Amino acid sequence: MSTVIFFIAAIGAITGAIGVIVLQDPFYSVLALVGHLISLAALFLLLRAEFVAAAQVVVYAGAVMVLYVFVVSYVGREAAPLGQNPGRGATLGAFACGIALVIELFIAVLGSGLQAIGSDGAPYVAGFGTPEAIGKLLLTRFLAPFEIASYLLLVAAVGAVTLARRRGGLDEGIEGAPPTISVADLLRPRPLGTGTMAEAGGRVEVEQ
Amino acid sequence: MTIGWYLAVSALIFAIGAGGVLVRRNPLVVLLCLELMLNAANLALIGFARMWGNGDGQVFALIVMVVAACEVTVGLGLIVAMHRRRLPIDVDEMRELQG
Amino acid sequence: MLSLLIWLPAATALVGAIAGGRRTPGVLALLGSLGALGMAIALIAGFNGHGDQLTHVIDVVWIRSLGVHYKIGLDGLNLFLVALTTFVFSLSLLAANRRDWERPETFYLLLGVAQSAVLGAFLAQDLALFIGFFDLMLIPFYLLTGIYGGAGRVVATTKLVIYTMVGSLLMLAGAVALAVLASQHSGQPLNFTYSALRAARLGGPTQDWIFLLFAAAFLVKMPAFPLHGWMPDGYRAMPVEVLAIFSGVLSKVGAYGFLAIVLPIMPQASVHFQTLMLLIGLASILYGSAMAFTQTNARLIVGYSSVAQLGFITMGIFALAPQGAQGAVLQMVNHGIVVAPLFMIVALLSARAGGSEDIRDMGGIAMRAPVLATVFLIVAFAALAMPGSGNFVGEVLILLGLFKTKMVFSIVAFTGVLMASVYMLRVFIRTMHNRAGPEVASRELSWRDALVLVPFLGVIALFAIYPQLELSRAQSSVTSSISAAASSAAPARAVADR
Amino acid sequence: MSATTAAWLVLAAPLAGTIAIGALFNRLPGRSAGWIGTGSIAVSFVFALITLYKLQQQAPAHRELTSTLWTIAGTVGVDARATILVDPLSVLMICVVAGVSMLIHLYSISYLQGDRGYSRFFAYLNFFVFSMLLLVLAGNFLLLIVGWAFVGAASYMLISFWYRRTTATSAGMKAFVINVLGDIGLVLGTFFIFRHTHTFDLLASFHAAPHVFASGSGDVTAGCLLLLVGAFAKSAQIPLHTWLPDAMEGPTPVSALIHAATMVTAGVYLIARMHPLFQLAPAAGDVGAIIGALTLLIAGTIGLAATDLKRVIAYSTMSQIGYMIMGVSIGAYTAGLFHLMTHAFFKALLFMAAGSLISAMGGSQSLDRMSGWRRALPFTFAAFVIGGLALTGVPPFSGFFSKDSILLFAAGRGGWHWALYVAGYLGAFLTGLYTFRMIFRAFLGDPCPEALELIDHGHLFHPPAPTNPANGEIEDTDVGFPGPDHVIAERALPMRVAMSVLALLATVGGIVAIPNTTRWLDHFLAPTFADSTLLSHPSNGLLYFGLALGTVVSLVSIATAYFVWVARPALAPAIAARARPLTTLFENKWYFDELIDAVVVRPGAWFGRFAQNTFERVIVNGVLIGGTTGLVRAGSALVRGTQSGMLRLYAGMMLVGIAGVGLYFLLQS
Repeated sequence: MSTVIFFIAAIGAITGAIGVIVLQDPFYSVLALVGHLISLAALFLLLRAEFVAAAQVVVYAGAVMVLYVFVVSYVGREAAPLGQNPGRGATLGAFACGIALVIELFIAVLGSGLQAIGSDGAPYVAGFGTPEAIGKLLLTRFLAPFEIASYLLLVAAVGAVTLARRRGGLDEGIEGAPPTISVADLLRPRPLGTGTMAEAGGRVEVEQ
Repeated sequence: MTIGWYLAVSALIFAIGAGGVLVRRNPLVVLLCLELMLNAANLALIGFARMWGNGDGQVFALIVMVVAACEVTVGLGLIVAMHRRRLPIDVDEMRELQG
Repeated sequence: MLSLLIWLPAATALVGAIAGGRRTPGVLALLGSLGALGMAIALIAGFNGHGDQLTHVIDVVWIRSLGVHYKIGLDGLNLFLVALTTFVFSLSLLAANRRDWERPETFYLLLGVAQSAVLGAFLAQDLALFIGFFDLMLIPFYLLTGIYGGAGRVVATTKLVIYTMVGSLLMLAGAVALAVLASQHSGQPLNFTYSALRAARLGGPTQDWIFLLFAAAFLVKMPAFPLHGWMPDGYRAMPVEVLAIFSGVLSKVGAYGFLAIVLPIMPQASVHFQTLMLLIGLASILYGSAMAFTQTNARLIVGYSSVAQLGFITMGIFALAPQGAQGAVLQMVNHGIVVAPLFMIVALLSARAGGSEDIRDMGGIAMRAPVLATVFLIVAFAALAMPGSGNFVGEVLILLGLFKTKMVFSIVAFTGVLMASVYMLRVFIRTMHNRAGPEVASRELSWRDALVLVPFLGVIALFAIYPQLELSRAQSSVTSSISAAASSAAPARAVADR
Repeated sequence: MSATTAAWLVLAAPLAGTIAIGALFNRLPGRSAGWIGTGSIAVSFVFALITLYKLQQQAPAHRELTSTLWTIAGTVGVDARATILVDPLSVLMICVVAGVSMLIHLYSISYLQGDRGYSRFFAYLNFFVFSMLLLVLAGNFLLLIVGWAFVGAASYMLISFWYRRTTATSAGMKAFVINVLGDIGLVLGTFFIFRHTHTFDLLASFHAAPHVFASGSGDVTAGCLLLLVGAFAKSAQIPLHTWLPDAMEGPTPVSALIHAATMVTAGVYLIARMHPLFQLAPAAGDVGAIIGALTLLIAGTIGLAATDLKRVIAYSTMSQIGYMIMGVSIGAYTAGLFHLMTHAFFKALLFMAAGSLISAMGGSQSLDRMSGWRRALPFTFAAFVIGGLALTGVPPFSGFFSKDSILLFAAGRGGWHWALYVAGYLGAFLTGLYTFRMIFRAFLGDPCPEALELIDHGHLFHPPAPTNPANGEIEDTDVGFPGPDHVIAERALPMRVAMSVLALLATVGGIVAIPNTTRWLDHFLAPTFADSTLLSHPSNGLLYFGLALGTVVSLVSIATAYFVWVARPALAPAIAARARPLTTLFENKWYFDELIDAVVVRPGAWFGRFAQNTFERVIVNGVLIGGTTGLVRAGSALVRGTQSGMLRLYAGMMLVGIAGVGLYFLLQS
């Protein structure tokens, strides 16, 4: 049974991956990726990673992909034709690269001499991969990475807001003054309407 | 199924993702390809976790997902910013940094 | 104490950069430099010149696997060079504060970092650390030349980068080879400190090629003939405050490197290449002087005169006699306190000659500027090593040392003294005296200019009257630093005499 | 107060004067700078006299006092200390220097009035006196060299005092460079001596010298010859004399003080001071004597042909210093210094009188334009005649005794020194000839227009526009050129006082050493030169023969001059025409300038041009820079090709790189 599921899921994942790179319309690429992710989640389940599989479906295939869909529709599909012409040489080169990579990885995996690769893995212990087990690990052994990852998320969110804000940019600066970037800029209060965090968060009212 | 199969699938997906990064010119799709590669890595991580019966690999996978999410937000933010500035959404057109 | 001394300028400059504003960065950088100067003066006052031991040593293992130590220490050799550095930097910063710079935070931050790096290079007692500081100090100057330079700054920066980088890389290679071979030779673990490298005596041929690598780096830095190709463009392009520092302080790092690193660690090679180095020194003197009296750009005249002066210093070091080395150290300090005000005066002159630095466009500037003329005259006399100036004592010691070991070189080198009087007086007369040039609008030194120049005059006078201040403190360190080379030179000479 | 303390104060007074005048240069009203300058020298002179008095209180054997204030450079075997040496020689010198300087300062108070650089002039002049005193008091080679160079610098600054005259600045530069050459000779000579004595202290060197040097050994001879180079450069001896005539570009008091009375005689002092060394190097002494004799003859001949009033006196100075150098080189130390002293009096007097005459001429210095000034400037005429008689050596003027004592000593040495004796009297004849040629041409005959203006209208001639007498360029009277009141002549009281005192001294100065009568100078200097081994014992007969010969030669020369330039005015051009080659040679100053130009200046300039145009361009910029930059450029082009900005290419390269690294590890395992 598990073999059948494995093959179905594996074929789904690979097909989805190929779909991502082959389909011309980015919207369909995103959809292909969603399919790929769900297949992958099935593989995770087979590997007894329940929590990761759930997270994969909920966070990845759900939230992140929604973001993609938003952006694709925001940016519009006029960008799509641009991506159509990768060039023959590039395609061939990429293909060769991919093949070479696969061969190398296969050699690495198969030639690694790890006996366990040929097995089904360690004997199953009850509770492996459950949210409880993962949660314990995250809050004990991997507390620091966990916290750092959360900060990373925060920084990324702030960064994304700064990048995508409506007004001003790095190279426009204050009118008349030469463009300057220095450490000091971060600490200096800036005039209104130049796209500060405070504005973005709505804490400061900008008079239009 | 033995772990080797999972690793083989992981390798295939990784290679496909890598090829996609090389082939596609739309930054959105390039980002998707990066996701593919990250997921391939995740699969391998979880496969190894299963192999040793150790939860560490799964935690790693989770953290990779977090990193991927960060990357996506920043990447998409960049694309939106480019779009705002009416810049072409094409990685080959963005080459001001050439030497 | 020494760590504070090293890092204070960079730290205050950083604070200034963060604080921002048009004036604050400059003032803070100046304060940091003055603080360092105060500490240097305190160190001089408290320095006990007896014995050649390092004082105020800080020795922390930095990179254990590579044997790199964060080892800094003060001895008679670097004591006054540190003081010179802080002094010239302080006054150049003072001078820089009179002008408005674009992006002042960047400017002063770079200068602060540069000062810390130079101080570090002088105080380092570990070869890897020295090289780190040596390269670190070049970066701010590339940027300062590239960003704040005048016409032709791109070419100048390129040449500067290429020359100094090639030199640095050669030195790095030499240093690694030196440490590795030394550790193999002695069986000790890898160790980059001077003391460890000194203790491991390498074989002659090994020393020879490592010596050449080091010599290349230091000669480029000085600059010495024929490796001075970057100098004319670089000197023309740098802002004058930066140039004063570059010529006054950075060129000394090369000479200091010979004295502190090359001679003690590679004594046999130093003896082996003594004649070559003396020839380079002599060629620098003659060539620099000849160029100086054919140039018409006032800056370049001063620049080429530095080439000649550093030729003297090189010759003093490679006289391999205690007098020569003492003279060389004294001359390093003297040259620094003379050449920096010279460049500043050239800037003042050019401001009075419609912005031109060509001496053909000047003339008669003394008319309404008697004080400026007097200041220039005094500095020029000091620069040409007029007896009664500290430079003269330095030159006499150099030539005396040389006279004892290599008499012919000494006698030929005296022509450099004569030529110095020709080109210095030439530039003085053509700018200050004679009929006024068409664009010349003579006006007196302003108080703010005087504030910068007067301390220089004071120190020139101090060293003119009492060079012993430096000589007595440097004596034991200098003698011990050249003793290895001198003693291996002596038997060779004895054989030759027979 | 001990003698040494007084000597330090001798030094301190002019230095304080310099600093005071220099610091307050633009706040000093009227002529106060001049009075401060003169006052400080007067204080110095008083202390010099105190030093003299205190020294005389010591027993003759203990009249060599030293005093050290601090160590200038005392390290690794070098002992340069700020030491002064007070002995009869230096005390004689400080008295002469301070005394003559005081009078010339006094003269300058009026002479320079109205000049826009008035304070600067006195600051320089005081600095010069300080330097000169330092030079003569120095008890250490290094300090001696410092004083030696300082007087050179002061001389430069004062020659170029009117610094907008290009003639003045180039003359200053020439003087300075030749003086630096002399400094180098001095330093190198010192090195040769230091090499064996291992000390820079003068007395210690002298004491050590006989033990470490064999008489006539190579090093001591080389050292002394190099010291002679220094002395020749400073004292304008052939072939390093060309700067002195040009130095007449300076204001006349400067010529009087520096280029006649004091600085140029430093070479004489040097040889006298170094006599313990020179006695070990007889060859060096011979060279000095020969050069001195040559100079006195050659300078005399040029003086005959020169037409510039100040230059005639300058050549005369060279010639007279030739006597002194000759004297001290053969061991006639007392006589040489005696002549130095009397020469200081009468030559300073001559220059002052010349200054008075030149300003009455409205700045012109050409003898061709002067005539008939006797009635217009009687005081100047008197001063000129007294100076001229003393210079020519007419008894009983001071020059008579001093010159004859040198020649007498030469005769006493015998041997080839007789040649020096003959040259000396030949030179004395030339001296009378050119001196009175100058006096007769300027003061006798029909008054020139400038003189007529003074006689008829009672006021001095003012030129319509100030010009440079050397090349006729139009000038203004602002700073850097002579001031508007520069036309002063002999009217001012300070000038008259200074000239009168000097005239008196020039007349009676010989009294300190009249042969067989007064031996004050001999006794006074005896402690210094007691160890001299170069002795001369001329007979009394020789002495009286010499005195008679000197009298005859001087009187005959004056008579000849009168005959040629006054009684038969047509004779001079005729002689000049008959001896054309000789005249040309004299008028062109024996082509020394051209020789130096061809041997030193041109090759130097050529080398400079070669370095700049050819070497720097081809080797340094072409090969060294071109080569390295070419390499770097090619390398960077190679690397830059990969930096296409193509994101996908970068990604591909990264992949290939990672795969390569992976492959490496695979192959390793």
